[in-house]
Amino acid sequence: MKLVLTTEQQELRQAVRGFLAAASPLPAVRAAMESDGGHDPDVYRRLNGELGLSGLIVPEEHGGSGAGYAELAVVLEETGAALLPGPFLATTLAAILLREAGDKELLPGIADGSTVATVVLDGNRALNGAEADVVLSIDGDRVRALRGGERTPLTTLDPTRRQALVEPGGDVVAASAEGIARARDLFAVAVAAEQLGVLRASLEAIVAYGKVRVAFNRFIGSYQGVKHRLADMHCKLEQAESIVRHAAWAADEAPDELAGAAALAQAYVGRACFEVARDSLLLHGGIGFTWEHDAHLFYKRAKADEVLLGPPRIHRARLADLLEL
Amino acid sequence: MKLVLTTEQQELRQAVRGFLAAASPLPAVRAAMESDGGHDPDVYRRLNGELGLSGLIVPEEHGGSGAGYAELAVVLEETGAALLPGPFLATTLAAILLREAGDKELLPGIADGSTVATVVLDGNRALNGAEADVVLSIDGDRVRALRGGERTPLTTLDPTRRQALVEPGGDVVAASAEGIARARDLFAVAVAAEQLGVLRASLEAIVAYGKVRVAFNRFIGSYQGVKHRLADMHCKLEQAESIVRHAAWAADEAPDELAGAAALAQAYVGRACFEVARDSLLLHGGIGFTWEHDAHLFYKRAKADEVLLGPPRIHRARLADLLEL
Amino acid sequence: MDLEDYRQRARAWLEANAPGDRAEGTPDENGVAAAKAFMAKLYDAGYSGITWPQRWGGQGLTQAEERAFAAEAARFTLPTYVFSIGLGMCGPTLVDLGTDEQRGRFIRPLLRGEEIWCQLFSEPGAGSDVAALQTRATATDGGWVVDGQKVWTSVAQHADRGLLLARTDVEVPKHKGLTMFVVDMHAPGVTVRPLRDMTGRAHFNEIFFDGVHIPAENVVGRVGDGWSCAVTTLLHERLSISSGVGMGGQKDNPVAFEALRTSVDTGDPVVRDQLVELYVRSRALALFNQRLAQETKAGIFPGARGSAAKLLLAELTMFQADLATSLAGPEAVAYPGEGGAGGGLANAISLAPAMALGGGTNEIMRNIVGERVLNLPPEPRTDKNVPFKDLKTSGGLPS
Amino acid sequence: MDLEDYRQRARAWLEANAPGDRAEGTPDENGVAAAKAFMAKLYDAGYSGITWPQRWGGQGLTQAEERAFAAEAARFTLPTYVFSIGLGMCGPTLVDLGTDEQRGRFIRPLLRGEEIWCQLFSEPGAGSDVAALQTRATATDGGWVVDGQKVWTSVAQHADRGLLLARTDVEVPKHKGLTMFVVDMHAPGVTVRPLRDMTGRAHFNEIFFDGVHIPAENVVGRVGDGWSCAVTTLLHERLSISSGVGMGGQKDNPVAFEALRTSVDTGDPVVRDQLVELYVRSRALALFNQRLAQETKAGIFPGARGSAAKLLLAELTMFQADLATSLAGPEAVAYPGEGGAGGGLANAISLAPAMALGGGTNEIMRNIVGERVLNLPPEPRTDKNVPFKDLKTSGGLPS
Repeated sequence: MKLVLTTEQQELRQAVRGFLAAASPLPAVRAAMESDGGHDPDVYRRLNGELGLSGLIVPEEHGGSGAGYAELAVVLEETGAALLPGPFLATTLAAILLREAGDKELLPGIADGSTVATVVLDGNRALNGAEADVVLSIDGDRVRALRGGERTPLTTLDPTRRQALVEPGGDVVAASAEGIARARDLFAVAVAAEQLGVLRASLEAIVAYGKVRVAFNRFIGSYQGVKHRLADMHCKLEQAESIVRHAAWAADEAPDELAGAAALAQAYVGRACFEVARDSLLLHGGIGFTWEHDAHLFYKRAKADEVLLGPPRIHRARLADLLEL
Repeated sequence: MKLVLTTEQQELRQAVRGFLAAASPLPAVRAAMESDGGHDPDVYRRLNGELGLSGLIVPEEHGGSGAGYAELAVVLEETGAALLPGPFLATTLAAILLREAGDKELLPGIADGSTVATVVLDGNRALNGAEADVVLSIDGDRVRALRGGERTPLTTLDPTRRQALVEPGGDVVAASAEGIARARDLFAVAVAAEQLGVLRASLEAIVAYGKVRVAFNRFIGSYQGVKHRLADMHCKLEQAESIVRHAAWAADEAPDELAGAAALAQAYVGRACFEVARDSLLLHGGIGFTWEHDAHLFYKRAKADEVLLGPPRIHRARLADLLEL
Repeated sequence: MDLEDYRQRARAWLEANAPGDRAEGTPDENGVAAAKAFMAKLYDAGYSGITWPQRWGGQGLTQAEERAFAAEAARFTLPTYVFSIGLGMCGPTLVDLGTDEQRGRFIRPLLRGEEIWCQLFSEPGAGSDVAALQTRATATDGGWVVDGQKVWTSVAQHADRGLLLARTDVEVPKHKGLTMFVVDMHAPGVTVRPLRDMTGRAHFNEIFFDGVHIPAENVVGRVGDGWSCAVTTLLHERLSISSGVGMGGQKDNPVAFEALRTSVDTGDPVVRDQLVELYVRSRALALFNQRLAQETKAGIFPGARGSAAKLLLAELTMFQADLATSLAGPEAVAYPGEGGAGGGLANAISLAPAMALGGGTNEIMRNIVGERVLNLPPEPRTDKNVPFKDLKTSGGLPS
Repeated sequence: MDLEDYRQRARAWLEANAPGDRAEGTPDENGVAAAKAFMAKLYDAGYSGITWPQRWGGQGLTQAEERAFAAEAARFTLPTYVFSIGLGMCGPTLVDLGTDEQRGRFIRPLLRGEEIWCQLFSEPGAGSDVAALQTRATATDGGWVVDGQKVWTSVAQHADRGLLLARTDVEVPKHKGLTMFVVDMHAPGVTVRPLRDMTGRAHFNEIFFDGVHIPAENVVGRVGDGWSCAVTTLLHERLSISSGVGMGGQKDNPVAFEALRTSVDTGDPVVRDQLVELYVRSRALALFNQRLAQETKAGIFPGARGSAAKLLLAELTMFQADLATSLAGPEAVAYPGEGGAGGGLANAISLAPAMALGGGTNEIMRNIVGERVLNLPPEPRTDKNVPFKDLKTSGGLPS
């Protein structure tokens, strides 16, 4: 089991983190979320081009880098921490589904960044469903893909990432019961990696604030009422990171462990992420309730992510089944 | 709905509290729990004689005072807070059962303090089963009473109150399906009243300690790490007291509300009592882990009370049924 | 007059005069005009300022009449929101501490709804620690000049007058250099800007003071005595808030127990158990509030124990919005009318933090319960005897 | 010698020499004699003090050999408990800070199990705040005289020597007036009394010093420098504890997930969901501990992050004992062999607080994580520059 990043993975993290800090800091996130398209195409061009992230997990024969899910988890943690707007997660979920189900046609377009794709997760709802070129849907053991079709944008809780009602269907582009089952587990791992980033950034924000905000002539981080909560939040971060690393390792190296690790990841990290984002917002005091402060963006993303793959209890129920309880 | 004590009830509380503080302070509780009989007969003689508590809820026609359950709750809160050893609760549960099921024979002996009784709560287990003169058991819609029979003392978690395996059975002394159902709800209210006392005393102990114990040149109660937990514990106390008052009022005045109020009382107060006793012990630091300190006596009583009437989930399940969920 | 007569007449008046349409939150310009018109009728009928002194325009009656009227009024939704700060906090402060000249000038127009009031204490750098405020009032010919910024101000966009707390001396410890003023919100240099909160709406305002002149006769209490004046105001605030704490607002709340029991799948035993948890917490707090109310009626003042109820309400509000969204799953995030089935859940989870932040954070509530109910020792204070100008400020933050 | 060879030889030695019976906790007199005999064999075979300097009796090998031996030894239960304080804390402190004369006298007998050591820091009035200790050492002819009381001392009833922290100057601030000593536990005036804990057993002792003489050459480090010596000892303690933190001890634990899954009714969906919660928390902590271990192997020292693992273990220990007893219901409270079916549950709930109290309370762990991992500002300290004799003490408490 490998729970510590390799040197290469650390370099990948630094590269993505550095890029996002420069190209998509929170003021730019706000500008993007209020723009028509909901994200900055220029950031995506560089993300997919210079950093090659659209092709990260696409096999080399389809024009990607063929990296592992451990690398993907590193990247999603950073895009989560930066609240990167737009279809990055949506296209990533699509890439996971196509890779696992054995697609040949669509992956090259995803790898070179020319295709924005999404996956129908819940009846007819999809992340970035209005912006996607291709909508994938799961139909039994087949994957269907539809270009066009009806799209109805939704106004949702999370202003940094859009959703839409879409039409599932289209041509069959791949078929594999096993691949699709694996993809569903990998969705859970991918979302957990993003949640880990949201959790970490929420904690970092309130830790930083605790060192500069003064009340009653003391930094608020010196009060145990704040300090002890932050310590508890740090404990959640440590555990969440361990769980995500383990799940990503299992995805790459231990297929038998993947289902359990993925269900654990959603059962633990989804909840921890919302709790930390919530407490971070609350401990900011009144300013955390303002639109101008960023705390609410993390809080809303955390709640949207927690329910993205279904009510949280389904992950716990799956865990119970896998444990044969 | 009456959630505030009357002047008479306040006087009753003061009388019982004053008596127990003088006659059964914690050092005396320790002496009693290590004695052969597990309690001090002299304390019981005065409790039943001077204060008339054995006859409190026994109807006047059977030699008691015919007081209400609101008065009983006041008394049980005090005996709980004092961790009174011995069969007070056991005999009280027996009195409740006999009163509700319409007994004529046994109540006078209970009222005058000459009969120690108990009720089989769980198969063949009874509080103070070894010391009781009479063991009551519920057999369908009938109440049976057995003098003698086999008694096997148990060593249990709670050193301040004993349990034994007993033999259910004996003669039928009363019969009333409705009375027995009501008695079961009243058991929940009675135990909750005792738990309220245990909760209150646990909180008072750690609040007092927070004002005298020094660490790093400050009273530990001045640290928010302690203070904020005590504030949360106080919130539990306020809610627990409100729930117990309501349940006791319902027992006397609003029979239709009794079942729901009783299930609520066990669902809330049992948990709150253990949590407060646990946190009180932990916040005492190392001294709280010693046998010589009293914190563990409250902690153990709290856990023993929490499971006395069954695993706590049964009260929640009953609440769900009553709410027609 | 007999109390029952009083109640009957109040009911008759309300039935004849209360507007039928529902009014919620801050109204627009037209709504304000209508609200002022209603308030004038209410005053003229003798139902505004029922317990306030007759000399200043009140009715001089007792709590009994006040409660009787309130009980009848509870059946209507009266458009009195824009007057609530004036009636609940500013007016009572002036009755307690104002000069006769101030009482004569301000109270009758306040009670008759001719002038709307707001309260100007909080600042970006002074939230929990109100006495750390930085808005300066500098003595000048015949009065004072004010510069600074206030925040979290309700109804300021419609306000004619404000009760302002400002610093008049930085050389003394922070609690000793404050003064309270009545400020004309239409005076030159006053700018009111709506403050958008995390729900995307503007319930509050920011107020900027840029060289605003206040005449000397508008000082409330004594110069340098502003902190004890503010404590009076905050006491009135707490009373008016705590009287509203309870199960109120749960009736139409999409995340409260009664709504969830019909909207979620109670066939799942785990879901059912979570609903039981919500019921238990809701009932526990409701019964506690009812007990406090019964004690109050019996003459036992709840005091700081009301802060325990406020803390519990903040936690319950967050718990139920969190639970409801978690139970609903993906549908929870869509706003209604957008093809989503989320109903009010997205709004509820957006609004949930408000209860934990307005009127004192959970941490402040825990301090109050710990120190004033349980009498635990206070934190060591380093700001009591230091000149204000030497105190720490929040580095790198607007203040 | 090749590492694999070393490991093979260690395995062979252990298979030939490790006692077969299970040894747990503090042994009785006979057990101590057996333990000492085993320790002598272990030392003579070269497996005690593997990384300690050869000059003082160690083997002078590296962490690699130490880990190889530990990995093999983990398959046995060696009777080394009574030596753990000496090997983990006292010995390493003397290696770091002792005089050559002290190292020569004490270390070889310690490694060979001839002398058992205990550590004497904590006092009734000085728990989390160790530096507040009150035991006095007064200078006298050729040495010191000690009076006072220590508490929470493991293995003291068998100890030959103790590492003592005592106050030698009350006129200076509390951290500056301490001195560390080696004390002979058989000296006149030393009384060891077993301390009964809430489980009813005596895992610890209280030690009373009544005019105990300590020769001058037994001062460790410099007079007045005891606090920094104690920090060295506590650092070694933390290292030896944190290396043991993990899922250890869960295998035969009646309240851990694997035991509960077979003992409770998983047909009830609510019970099943609570078991899932236990599994999630247990796995979360186990994976965190494994990540810390992997980081340590990779040369990343966990430092204060180990306190997060300790805090989580304390919470998990309480959570699972509480859950197991709640699920079991009335049967949970009976001790086994008493006609009750409670198995180890009553014992587990009695023992559960220990993990949250030993080795630093949860509050101290949160302070450490907050200040040393997150670098949050410390509490204002009022005890840094005040003479010890002027500090507050716990009123009305034995100290």
